[in-house]
Amino acid sequence: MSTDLPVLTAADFGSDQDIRWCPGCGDYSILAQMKKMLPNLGVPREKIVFISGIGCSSRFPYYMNTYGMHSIHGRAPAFATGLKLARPDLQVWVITGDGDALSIGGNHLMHVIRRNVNLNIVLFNNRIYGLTKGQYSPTSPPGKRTKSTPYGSIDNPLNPLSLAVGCEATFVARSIDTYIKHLGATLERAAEHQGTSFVEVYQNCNVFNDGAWSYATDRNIKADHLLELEHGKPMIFGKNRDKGIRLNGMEPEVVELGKGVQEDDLLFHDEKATEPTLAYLLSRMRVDDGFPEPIGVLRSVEHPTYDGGVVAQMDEVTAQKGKGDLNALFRMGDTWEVEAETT
Amino acid sequence: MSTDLPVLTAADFGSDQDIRWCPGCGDYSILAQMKKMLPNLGVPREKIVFISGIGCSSRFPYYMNTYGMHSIHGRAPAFATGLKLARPDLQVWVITGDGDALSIGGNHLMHVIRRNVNLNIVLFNNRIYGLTKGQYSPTSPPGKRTKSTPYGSIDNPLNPLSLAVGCEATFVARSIDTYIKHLGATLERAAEHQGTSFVEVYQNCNVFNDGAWSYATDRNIKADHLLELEHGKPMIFGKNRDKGIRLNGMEPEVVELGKGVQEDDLLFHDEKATEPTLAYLLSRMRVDDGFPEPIGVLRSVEHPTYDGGVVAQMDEVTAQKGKGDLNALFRMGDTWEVEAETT
Amino acid sequence: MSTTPQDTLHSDKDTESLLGATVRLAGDSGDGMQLVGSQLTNASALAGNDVATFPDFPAEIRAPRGTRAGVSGFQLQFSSEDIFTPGDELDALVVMNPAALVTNIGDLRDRGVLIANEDSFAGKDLKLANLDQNPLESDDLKKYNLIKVPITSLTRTAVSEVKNADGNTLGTKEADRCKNFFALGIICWLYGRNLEPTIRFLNDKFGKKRPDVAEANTLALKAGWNYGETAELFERNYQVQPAHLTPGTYTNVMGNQALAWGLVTAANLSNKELFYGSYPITPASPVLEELSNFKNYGVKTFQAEDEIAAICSAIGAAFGGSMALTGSSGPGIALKGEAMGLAMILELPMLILNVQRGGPSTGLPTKTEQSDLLQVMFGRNGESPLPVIAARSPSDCFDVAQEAWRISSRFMIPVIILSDGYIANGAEPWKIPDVAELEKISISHPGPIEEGETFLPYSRNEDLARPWALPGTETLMHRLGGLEKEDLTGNVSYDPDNHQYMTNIRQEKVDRIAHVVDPVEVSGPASGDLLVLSWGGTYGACITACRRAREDGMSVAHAHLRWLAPFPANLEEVLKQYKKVLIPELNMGQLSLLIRAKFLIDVAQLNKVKGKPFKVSEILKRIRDEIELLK
Amino acid sequence: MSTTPQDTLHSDKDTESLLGATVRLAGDSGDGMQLVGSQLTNASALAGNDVATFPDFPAEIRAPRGTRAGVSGFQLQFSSEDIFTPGDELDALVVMNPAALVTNIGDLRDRGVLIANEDSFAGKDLKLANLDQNPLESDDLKKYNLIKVPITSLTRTAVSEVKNADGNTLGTKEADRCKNFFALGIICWLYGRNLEPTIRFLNDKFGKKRPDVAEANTLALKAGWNYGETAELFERNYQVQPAHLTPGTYTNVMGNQALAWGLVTAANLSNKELFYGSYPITPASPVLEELSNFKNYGVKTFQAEDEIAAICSAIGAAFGGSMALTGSSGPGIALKGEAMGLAMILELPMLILNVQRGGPSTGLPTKTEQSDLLQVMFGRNGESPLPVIAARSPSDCFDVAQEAWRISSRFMIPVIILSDGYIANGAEPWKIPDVAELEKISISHPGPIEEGETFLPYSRNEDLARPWALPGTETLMHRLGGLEKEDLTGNVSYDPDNHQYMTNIRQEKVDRIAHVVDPVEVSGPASGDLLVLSWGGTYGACITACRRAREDGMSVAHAHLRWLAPFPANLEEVLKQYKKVLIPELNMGQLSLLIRAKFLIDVAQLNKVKGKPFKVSEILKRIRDEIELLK
Ligand SMILES: Cc1ncc(C[n+]2csc(CCOP(=O)(O)OP(=O)(O)O)c2C)c(N)n1
Ligand SMILES: Cc1ncc(C[n+]2csc(CCOP(=O)(O)OP(=O)(O)O)c2C)c(N)n1
Ligand code: SF4
Ligand code: SF4
Ligand SMILES: [Mg+2]
Ligand SMILES: [Mg+2]
Repeated sequence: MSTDLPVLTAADFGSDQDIRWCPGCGDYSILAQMKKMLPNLGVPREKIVFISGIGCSSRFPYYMNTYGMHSIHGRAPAFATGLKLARPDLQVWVITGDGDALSIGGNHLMHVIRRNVNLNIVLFNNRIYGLTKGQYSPTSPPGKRTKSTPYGSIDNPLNPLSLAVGCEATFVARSIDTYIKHLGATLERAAEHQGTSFVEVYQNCNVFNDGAWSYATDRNIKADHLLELEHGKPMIFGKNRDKGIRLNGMEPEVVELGKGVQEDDLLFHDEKATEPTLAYLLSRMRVDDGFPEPIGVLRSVEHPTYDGGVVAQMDEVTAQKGKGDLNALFRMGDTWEVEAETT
Repeated sequence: MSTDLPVLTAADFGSDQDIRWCPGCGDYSILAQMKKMLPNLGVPREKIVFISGIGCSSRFPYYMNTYGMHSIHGRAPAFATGLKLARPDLQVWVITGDGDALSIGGNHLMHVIRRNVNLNIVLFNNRIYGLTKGQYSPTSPPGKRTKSTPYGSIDNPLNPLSLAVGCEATFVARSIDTYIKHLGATLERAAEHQGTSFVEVYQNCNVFNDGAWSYATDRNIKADHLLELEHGKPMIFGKNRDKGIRLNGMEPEVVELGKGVQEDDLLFHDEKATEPTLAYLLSRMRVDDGFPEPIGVLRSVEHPTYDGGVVAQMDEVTAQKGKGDLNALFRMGDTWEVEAETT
Repeated sequence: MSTTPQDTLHSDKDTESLLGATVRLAGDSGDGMQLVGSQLTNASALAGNDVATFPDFPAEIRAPRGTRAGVSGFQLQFSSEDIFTPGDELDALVVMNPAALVTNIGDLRDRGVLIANEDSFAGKDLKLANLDQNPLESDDLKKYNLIKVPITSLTRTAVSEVKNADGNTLGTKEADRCKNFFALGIICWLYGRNLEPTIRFLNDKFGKKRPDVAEANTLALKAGWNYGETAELFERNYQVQPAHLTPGTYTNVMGNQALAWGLVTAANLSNKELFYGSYPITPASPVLEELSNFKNYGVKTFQAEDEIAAICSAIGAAFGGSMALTGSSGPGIALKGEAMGLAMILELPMLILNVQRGGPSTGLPTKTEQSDLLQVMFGRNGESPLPVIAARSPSDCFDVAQEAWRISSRFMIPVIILSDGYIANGAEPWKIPDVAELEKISISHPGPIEEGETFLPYSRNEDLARPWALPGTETLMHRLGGLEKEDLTGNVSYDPDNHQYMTNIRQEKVDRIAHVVDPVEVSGPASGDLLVLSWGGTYGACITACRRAREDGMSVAHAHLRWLAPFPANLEEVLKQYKKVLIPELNMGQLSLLIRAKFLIDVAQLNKVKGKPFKVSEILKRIRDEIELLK
Repeated sequence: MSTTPQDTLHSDKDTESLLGATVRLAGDSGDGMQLVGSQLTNASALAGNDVATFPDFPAEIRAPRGTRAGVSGFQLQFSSEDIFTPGDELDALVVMNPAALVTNIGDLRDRGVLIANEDSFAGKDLKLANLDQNPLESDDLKKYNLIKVPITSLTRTAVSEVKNADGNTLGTKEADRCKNFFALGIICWLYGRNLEPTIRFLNDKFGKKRPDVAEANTLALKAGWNYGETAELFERNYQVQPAHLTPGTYTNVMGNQALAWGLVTAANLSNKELFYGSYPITPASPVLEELSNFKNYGVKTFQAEDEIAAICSAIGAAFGGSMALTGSSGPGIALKGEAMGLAMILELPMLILNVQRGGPSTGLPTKTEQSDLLQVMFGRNGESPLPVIAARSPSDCFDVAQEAWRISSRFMIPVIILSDGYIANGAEPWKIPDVAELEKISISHPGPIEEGETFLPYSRNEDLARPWALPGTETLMHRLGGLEKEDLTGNVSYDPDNHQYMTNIRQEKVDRIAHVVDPVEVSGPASGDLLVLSWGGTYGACITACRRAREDGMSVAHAHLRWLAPFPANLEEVLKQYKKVLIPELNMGQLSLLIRAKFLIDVAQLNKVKGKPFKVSEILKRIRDEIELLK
């Protein structure tokens, strides 16, 4: 209707619903960054849809003044795929949790990623089931004592980014609830990517898993535990930016800069590498193994989208065969006439 | 009962059921190699269980004179996990197809692999849905025309081995239905591995997808298209074994041996590499991109098994707390006595 | 291409006129029985007969050759009267091997024509069929009109001159592949069927790429015809006059095909894109396959990773404004229960198709059954009523698809469509409608509202339908979800009274549909002794049995339920007009349970769970027994 | 540790004797109402009263503080008579803030005691509750016995001396966390409850790690008690005599806990390892959590990736010989339908637990409902009947678990157990049995056979049970699967008659269970005007209402169904003894549908779908109306 778009603010993206997360929950911050970032995209609110599964994180759509669907547990990517296929004109976001996406919803996540449907997935990873009050999740660390593992978890956890890379992801990134500028920028990159964007966000559940990410959020130590990726730049980290990642054969190693090691010796980040091996290698780096954990965009490559392909094929077939004519279709096979009887 | 085990033959592992696969189907060969290999393990037949989902491949258990379950579509890993947890003394095999394992069953596959349950998965990959008569599968190549993609598939296929590596697999291998010695040996390696063994077998469906693997099975060309992996050996291939794989940064390249390239310049296979990046890189090599496709064991590392962990934890808790006493349990909280009334 | 019936070959033998006949072609699943069966159907339909078919094949892709498990059969009834079933007893049976003989002979009527390929009644073939002796020599066959034909060798001779592109004659294997057309030739001769449509089919199919194959099969077909005419084995042949069908242009349709066409038509009539999210499963896959051809009709098909993703994708598409549909068979529908509950509470329009097969569990995937009625009624948590409509025959699928979407979009409610394996694979003539004359399905979406107005996504119109507001519409932004929602606003609500109210309203919506769908119609006396009440694919057998019963002087009426939920408004009234109600079902009494619970009527049940449709005679016998009891 | 009721503090005020009382503690969900509620329950049980509880909390983990949506309540009835419900009207209500007052006051009886924390009836708290005025000043409260207590400030004072490990006094936030124990102290004084068990609890829970917290709460508790005793606000306090329970040792159990204990006991009695495959979901998760503590009892718990994997893992474990179980709530059960069908056709013993919650779809996750009965009966493809048993109260879960496993293992059939949110979270006294005296569950597995013999996995004993042959047993190798199976051999079979036969047998197996379970028992007259028929968690409200009705001279009996499938053998006979049958259900009439269909009886329905249990008065009122109609 209106011709020039009104300039929107973060507040315009907030719905009228009371927010029902626990005070102090990391979800608030992610919501705030989303609302702040969206106006940058220039996409009108009515063209945006948030789809979630079930979980604390999955309440997100209620709080956005866009279209939204709080669906069922684990299936958000499937709803989003159907919607995006039906309506390629919409910008579709999937909001999910570590249980929702990786436990019950693993299959749909895997398939939306490999199909490269043009939508954006934000996984709130708090390494716990929040909504159901504290059972362990597929990202809970081994030994974790939770309500359902009173003697400690014996599960080998999943690595969401490795999984995504293993499923042919074209855009893989990571950020942190409280690292707000980085988070906003990462969400913006995700939105801009054509194809499935997969963003893991370290999110604190202060009620059932408080401090799960403190190593990555505590002011004093986080610089040693995080590797902020920048395309084309050497991998340097540390409070004094004096440490780096070097490749030793196929394996990364942490080296100290200066002592005979130059920046040029380091691994340079290439988010556009055709082969996903680098992204895979980065996804493996974990603090527990003595590495900083990469945040930012691990991988961002161009690849045809599934929804684009669907539309293109329909256009192609229509161009070739002409718009379908039902009357002709019904007469495609053998037909015969029954005349009105003359007796 | 008996003290020394009878020596079994392949025939002893065949059941009395008529085999119902199409004449010429690659499944026959896999069945034959399984029957031939099993006696080598020295495991009595009654200690072996084959569990499958639904699909042509999933009829496999009916043809084995062991215990077996032909379950429901996609869920075999879940049945197998329950069985193995209940009965760690059994040797459990999961037989599945590309549709069964990767489409409907993707989530269970992912989770059994990451948990590292001590069982063996054989995925018959014929890049098609056989049993339902020829729809495309998650491994069908782009553009593939099938019953459900009459104008060609626009799906981006999954790579089963990349997926497995992305899910923390401890044993990943590949073989080919008609390469019978290699297949037998690979199955034997899988059986011996402690933890989840994941084996992809290229299998020809001569009715709905004949020749899908001809590049890897045709006598004349296969040597140029396959890279037979051997632990600790350089990666050499080609009819005249004159080509090799060299690492260029993080990316593999095909080189010709001799012309200034020595065996020592090549990438050496290390199936035991702690970091799975090499296995991941190998899984990416596809004929379509000009690489030979690796067969054999890509990765085989030791890692605690889930079933082992379950038992160990039970033992530990029992050692700590003593065998549970129900009468004590019921009296754990506050209790009170009601006396017989004296009035 | 349209043809009118005409003869190309004329028989000089005596020709007897028949009202109709039931024929079955049976052989190994590699023998191509389904192919010639559908050619015979086509030829019969083109001859103006009414036809009904029943293909019955093994579960295996290629069942072991020559064994009983490997037998594939195709049954066809054609008639100059209107018929509703593929027939009970066979008038003629063709068997290509011993396994086909032993597994099918029980259905041949006394004095019926039995044509056997005698070439295959020896050594290995007998053994494969688990036979010690040649059954052709058995006295048991005396009661049939047995005609032994060396089909294999005659076919070989017939095609011996055909040369392929390289100038070579056909190998034995290839020659033998023409046997089925030789057999078809005999049957065409026997029933005066025109060969021309089949020859045209062969040319269309093979003419370009393999002219030798087209030629060989054509020669075999003709040789079969000639054999009937020349050999002294047949005394006469038969002729079946055209049926008195409503004037118009006809084509033959199979159930799944008619369903797909009906869906595309419904989308067209409502100006919607059709979205089909599905996962392959027998016998529903052909709907996906058929629809995936229609990319130039605005049809989007999505082969999802599983049935759950399939329905969820359809719900997503429905939210987006498509005419959305998901489809499966029993085991897949079981997986969709949770999402069906969501679709219900979202009150979005969409269709959920269940092409039923034999259960439970994986069951008998290629066989038919009606045993998912209660599953689709109740297979969801909580109180989540949904309307259910069932197709009664292959061509009826076309209408059912439209009616389902008409109701779904009008009431903003997911509608379940039931079909079954028997309908899905069966074929019958269908009078092609003129699309321009079909009633449009009008659907509207709310547009933007003025500032100061509030959009209420759960407000309702006179049908209790809420507005279908589409993403992309300015000012109507809203959030849907599976938690109980507040009346009008649709916000999450845990309020006790609101929950009761919303529960009631959702039921009420289903109930109201009863008043807009057609009342149940009765054929036969408006009151009397017995009412046979049927639903779904048993329609044909029931209506035929009731007609016969009336011909025999019994007071028997037939009523057929198109909507299973809600029941049509006049159903109770109708049921009351008869002393007794008989419900035949291919299950253990699922409609019976619903009717008993709703109307407290002690219905008689006729239940069959054998993976096979009813025979008319089975129902007729039970009708007789019930009438007898009433005396 | 066992204690007998004894007083530690003595009141000097007048004490009035009561038969019993119903009390509700309500506050913000951060206020710890559930915690003090269960302490009060415990103290009441230890006082020898019969007790029944009803916790009612918001869906959110931490609902917005101070709002109506954030109110959490805990209701308790204690009595010197045996009681079956947590009571209808409240005799006393404690409200910690304005939101709790407005959302709960409707349930307080006239002249009932209303204790309000007056400190929180101002500014921000009023606003959060959407109130303009202080409701404590409203005339509406005149009809209650309103007692305003500055709980917050009194608590602060009470704990002001407590020092933590660092020697500091508690911050305001921490001090305020003790408010709930102050409130509990008042109530304990009011009803003569002993403080000792609560003090012991505080010491056990915090004594080691946070002695300051233990001390502060104890002080608050005592201060509350003293406040009741000293302040001039209360005229008298009350005393409730011990109930006349069967002699024995008692403890308080919650439904999910009793269920878990019953399961472990059943495993123990049958000499089996217990395997529980589950995926967390409200309100079933506590069963998983409770069982995961029992690693030293031979219990294996497996938190699967989803509900489908959960049930499949249980089927795998059942195949391996465990006592296997899966459990969930409605939405999760919907996902298990396909696998339940497989379990049925495999004829393996196992249990499937559904702790029902408010539906449809995600519905009202923390609320109670009985709306999954038809889902568990019919939510599978094909004909797949399964037995269904329902628990009627928290302690009954213990027995139901055993009975279900007894039947399941004897008949080789999966059994469905229904519970609900009300039972799961409710608590009541339970007479602790001596495990040695419980009836053993004997299960046998076939051993190896001789050469020449054939093992028939689908042969049957007199209960139609097939042998439970375990992998690992020499010579018994066999394959199970979801395709229809041949009688005796269990091989895949597409034979029509075999399919009918197996379908019949599977139904017959369920039907036969009717003859081995207890007949339905009637309390009240053996024949008469009205029979109230109940199932599941409405037991307590129904039996109580019927008793009251009889006290009022009405001819009303009560019967309760433990088995919903099959119905007990004598049910029809019982139903016939009354002029009318009334079925109260927390759904839209699901049992009614089954009873109507089976017995063709025009039952009266009392349906409520509000996420809340029945009040006794609601049922009593309907009984009156029905009796009136019969006149
Ligand atoms: C089918 C089904 N199974 C289980 C549940 C219960 N459930 C709701 S959310 C959830 C897990 C939540 O964890 P996560 O996805 O990590 O979200 P968080 O609450 O931590 O943000 C579970 C198990 C459900 N609602 N539906
Ligand atoms: C729940 C369910 N959905 C769908 C089907 C139908 N179905 C059976 S097997 C199969 C796919 C088979 O493909 P694959 O796993 O590749 O096995 P193959 O036959 O090729 O060996 C499908 C879709 C089913 N049996 N159950
Ligand atoms: S439970 Fe945890 S994740 Fe959920 S809202 Fe509370 S803090 Fe956030
Ligand atoms: S359809 Fe294909 S995969 Fe299946 S049995 Fe036949 S050849 Fe093998
Ligand atoms: Mg989480
Ligand atoms: Mg396949």
